[in-house]
Amino acid sequence: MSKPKFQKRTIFLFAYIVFALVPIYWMVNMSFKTNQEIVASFSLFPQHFTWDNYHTILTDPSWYSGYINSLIYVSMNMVITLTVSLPAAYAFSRYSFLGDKHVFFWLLTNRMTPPAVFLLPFFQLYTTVGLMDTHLAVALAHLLFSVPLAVWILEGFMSGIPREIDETAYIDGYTFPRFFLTIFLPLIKAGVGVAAFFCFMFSWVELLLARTLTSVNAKPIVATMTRTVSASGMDWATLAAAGVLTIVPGAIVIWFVRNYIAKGFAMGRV
Amino acid sequence: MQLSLEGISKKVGPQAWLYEMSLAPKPGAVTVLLGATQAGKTSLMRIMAGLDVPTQGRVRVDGVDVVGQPVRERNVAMVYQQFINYPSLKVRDNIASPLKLSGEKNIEQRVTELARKLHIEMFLDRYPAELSGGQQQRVALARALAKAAPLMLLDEPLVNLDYKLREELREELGALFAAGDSTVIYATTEPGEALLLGGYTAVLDAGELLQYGPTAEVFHRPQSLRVARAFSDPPMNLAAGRIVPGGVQLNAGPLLALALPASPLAQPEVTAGLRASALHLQANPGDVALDGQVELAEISGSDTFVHVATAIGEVVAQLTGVHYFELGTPLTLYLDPAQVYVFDAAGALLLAPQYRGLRSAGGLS
Amino acid sequence: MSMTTKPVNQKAWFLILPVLICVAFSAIVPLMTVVNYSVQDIISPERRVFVGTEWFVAVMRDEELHAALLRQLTFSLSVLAVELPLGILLALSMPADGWKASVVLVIVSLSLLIPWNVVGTIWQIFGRSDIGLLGATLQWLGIDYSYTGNAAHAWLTVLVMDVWHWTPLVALLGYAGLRSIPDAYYQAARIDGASKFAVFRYIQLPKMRGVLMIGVLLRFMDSFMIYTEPFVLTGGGPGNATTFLSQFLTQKAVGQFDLGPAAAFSLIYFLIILLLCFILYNWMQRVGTQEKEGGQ
Amino acid sequence: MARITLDLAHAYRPNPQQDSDYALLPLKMEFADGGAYALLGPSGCGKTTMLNIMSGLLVPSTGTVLFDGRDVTRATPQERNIAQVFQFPVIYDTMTVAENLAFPLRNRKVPQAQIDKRVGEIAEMLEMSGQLNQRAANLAADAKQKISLGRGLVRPDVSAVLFDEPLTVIDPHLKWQLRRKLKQIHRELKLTLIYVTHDQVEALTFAEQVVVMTRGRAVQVGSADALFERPSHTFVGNFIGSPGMNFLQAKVSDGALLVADLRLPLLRALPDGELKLGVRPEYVRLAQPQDTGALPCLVTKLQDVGTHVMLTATVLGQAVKAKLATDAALPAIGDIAWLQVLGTHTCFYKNEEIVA
Repeated sequence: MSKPKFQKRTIFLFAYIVFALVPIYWMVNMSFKTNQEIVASFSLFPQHFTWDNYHTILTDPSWYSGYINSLIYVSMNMVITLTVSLPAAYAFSRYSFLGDKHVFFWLLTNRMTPPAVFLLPFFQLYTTVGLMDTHLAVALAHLLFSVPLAVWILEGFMSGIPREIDETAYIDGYTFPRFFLTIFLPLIKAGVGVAAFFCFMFSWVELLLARTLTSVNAKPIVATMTRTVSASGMDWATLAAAGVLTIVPGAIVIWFVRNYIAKGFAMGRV
Repeated sequence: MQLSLEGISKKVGPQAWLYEMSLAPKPGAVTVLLGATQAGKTSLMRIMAGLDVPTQGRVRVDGVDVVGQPVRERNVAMVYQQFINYPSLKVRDNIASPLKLSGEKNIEQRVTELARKLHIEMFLDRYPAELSGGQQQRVALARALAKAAPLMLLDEPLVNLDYKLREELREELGALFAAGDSTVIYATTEPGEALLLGGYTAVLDAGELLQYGPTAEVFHRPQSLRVARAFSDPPMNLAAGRIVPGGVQLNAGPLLALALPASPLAQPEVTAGLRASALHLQANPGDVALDGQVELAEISGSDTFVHVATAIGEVVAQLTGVHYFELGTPLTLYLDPAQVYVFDAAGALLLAPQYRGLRSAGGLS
Repeated sequence: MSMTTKPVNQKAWFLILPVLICVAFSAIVPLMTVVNYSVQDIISPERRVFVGTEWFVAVMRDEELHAALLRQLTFSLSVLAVELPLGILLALSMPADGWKASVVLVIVSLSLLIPWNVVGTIWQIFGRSDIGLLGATLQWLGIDYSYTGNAAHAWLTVLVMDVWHWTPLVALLGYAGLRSIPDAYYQAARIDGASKFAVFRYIQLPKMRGVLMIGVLLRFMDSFMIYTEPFVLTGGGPGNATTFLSQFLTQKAVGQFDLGPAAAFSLIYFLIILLLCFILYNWMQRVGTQEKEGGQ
Repeated sequence: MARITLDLAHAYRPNPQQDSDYALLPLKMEFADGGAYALLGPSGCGKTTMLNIMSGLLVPSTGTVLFDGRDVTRATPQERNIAQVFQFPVIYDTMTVAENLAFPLRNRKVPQAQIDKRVGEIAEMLEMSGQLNQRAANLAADAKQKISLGRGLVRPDVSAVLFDEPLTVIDPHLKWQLRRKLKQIHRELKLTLIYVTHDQVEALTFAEQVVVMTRGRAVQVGSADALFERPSHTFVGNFIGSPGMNFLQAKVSDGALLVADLRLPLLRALPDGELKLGVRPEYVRLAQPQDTGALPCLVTKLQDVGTHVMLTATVLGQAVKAKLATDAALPAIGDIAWLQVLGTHTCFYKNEEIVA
């Protein structure tokens, strides 16, 4: 719609994309270098291209277990979140009931709570119930952020579906579960996708809780990395490679929800 | 199946959507709920369907109180004004869904048969979203008919369609209703539609049930001014007047020679009502003349509706065929006093043009 | 259109029960513990003394906290000042549809999907003057740049990092807002002979207002809780230059392990956020209804 | 103001093959300066496409658009100096009513004094003078649409004002007043007005000339009575009037007209071969048995439509509808009624086009 300004805008866009990608590129670039090269010479492209760093990560259990752990608790979190959020979202979008507004608001507040606040209590709580250093612990802790978000996004999508469809179904004789699974769910596929995406996003990127609630068995990759950092003798190359590998899943997920992501952001208001 | 609403009313929060009313639609016939938007048609229909519960009163089906009974246990079918189908199901499965749920056999055949009836057999394997509005509504109708429910509710099913499609579909619906034996409730805002569907009509206005009876009768003998106003398109022309010996004297207007019931009224103030179709351009003997200025001539093709500013206020005349009028030109309309309705100060009908029903002169062959 | 408001149905509670249980487990119980701690002095797991509001008073008086709070506010406001206009500009320049749109969308959202500590790591590497492109370039330009040594540099780097990390959020919100504007508006504007700026000023900005406001509040709050990125990048230093509330808190809680004050502080912190959240929520209710009224 | 000449075709897909690929089949058309026109047709008939081509929002895939003989095929709406009112009210939420109305003039750097004057006039005309300083966002739908109308009309020098189903969002009982406004405005401002709608009442009421369209074709251009009395295409016959025209299969051979196995006299010269006889329900009359031009029809339905009676009958499987006066002596359902279908109002069609 905007022919003349088009030029200026593309230039800006291009500039931003550069700004967005260069730091990432730099890490990628580094991940293909050897530590010696990193420290010794300064170059825009790896001089002695090497896969070693990735090789170390994918072979050394202390590294790759981190990924597996992360993926496990992230998926757990996603599954739990969706299963509990779908009915709730439906309730919020379709009925009004005692204190609905307040509950919704209260859910919201959790999304806004600084993880730091819950650090200690979580530590205590999970130690007492013996969930410490399990995937479940992290998954549950992350519910705190993913559930309100999911409910919110799903509610937005569901409200876009005319209530008459539900009524028609009941008139036709559908039971609620059957209607929900066979008719309703297919209509909000997009919403579910977006919600899942945001669960992934928040659970995958979160460090503070994940690190505090785990020590060995469920240690997430993000934690592994920070600890490598704090351990002196900076292993830049491996660190970079590890970083690159953490970006990959995210990039893949985005690609799948790309068409809904903007809509999702607006609806869920993140 | 005999549906009967007994003293039901619906309140939402403080404001009342339906005032206490009782209604027993004629079984196996079409009952039109006629009323402007917000008149309470939808609320009433949702109570009949069991989607809402009345604040007070009973809903009986064949004598059994069904208030509070879940919808899926009621045997009703409903069609909305929005084209409601299951977007994720093919047309075929949309129509089949109620049959599947009630465990019918030879579903395939029933579906195709219905599809043929509604002329959508060629779309059976498409998704609703790929169809035009008219076709989508046909699918919805087919699904509703598939249930063969004894009670069928249609909430302004044609309102969102182009008028030609509306004509077509209305025609077909009429035939389908006549063919089936279920009780049909059909909500509409258009008096014309009510008349074309025939059957019975219940006139609703501002949450009140004003009159129920055979459609033509309600049209020709509206019990009150409100009914007359609601059941007239274009709106009935109204003029204030007084009862005088020999008829009704319109304020600032002519005297209408009318034979009114002898009983003297408390207040002589009355309202005279005249349908647009009772005004014409040529004078017949005994006609009263109305001089005025043309405000606008609305042409529908078959008819022309002239809005004329006269001494008794703005009146609309319905003339057959196409007529042109320049805005602002003077125009004289003629009316036959025998066509006038008279309502007393309270709005109750005093006098209506005589109505014999259709005069059948027997076969001319 | 349908004049039927949401039907009242208390059974709906059963549908939200699962959520309540989950969140209760991971929210209410911990919160109780915090409250519990905040009013006791825990000398050892066995010996605890009720101290009432003592800790709260103490925390309120804590100079360090005031400093941290001030730093936090300055930071959050600067974040907004940069990310909002940048985000809008970005939203406006993103292609409306086609494969280009998809690609741009993915690239832009990428930074949101990077683990927060990795964000830190990226910039840690990127900024180092010996091995990082940014650092090296700045050095080469003759600026003695060091985010570990120089407080100002550290603070700026954290800011730039946050901009890099979160501007896409604002952009995507704005983008969504833009997409929701019906074409008729643009056509009408063309026919009315409106300039590009007029279109922005009178159509796009008003229509984006809702989502952008949300973006503002989200960014403000999230930046208010920022922890991981600076922790990895600067560890809060040099000195306290980049020690924001969350980190300050964790230092207290985990670092010095004096639970009472930490808990008390947590609650205060929580209440601040709660207040912001309240504003946000009402805002969205308002915007929501407005959108419905102004709906086409 | 301008005379608009179209000689074009449009297809949304490249290199269209058969007719169905076209949104607009090749057509030539002229809209006189200062005339009031309507494009009438069912949804998807191409009327909006034609409108957008005239306004310059769309460039036809072939052919030209001329304003007063000047080729503007590729000119933008601004260059054509056109105004358009859309189906849904488009208003600038942040502005007051007055600012909304002034917007098109402001953008064209019209001196303030002139703007105020013009806005005043238009507001007067639309009866909105009272609301000039209200915020447009808080108004009702019809008020908003009035503003859109106003913005379309505010420029005195527009070459044409195009309306795209502008009354869709207006309450039925408010519609006729806006129709009246439009007619007055047309009379007072003498602008070229082109009005797209699927509602026959709107089209016939508003326009001096109505263009009836279907499937990308303009099948007839004419005045209301022409469309009613002499529809030049069966589509028009059916589309205009409710119910539409009755059509009966007919055949002309050796100087006689064969309808439903009856030999009727030829009123007018007709080409030999298969024909369709078209007669409007308004002109079908009850006749005596054996009257010339009358057909024996089986009465299947009698509807009291209040103002008249609708009689539906069939003759050899073809339906005939007749609008009869309520006080007429009516046959009963199941009777054979003789219906007069031949008369001065009867039209004849050969493959859908009128021949006499």
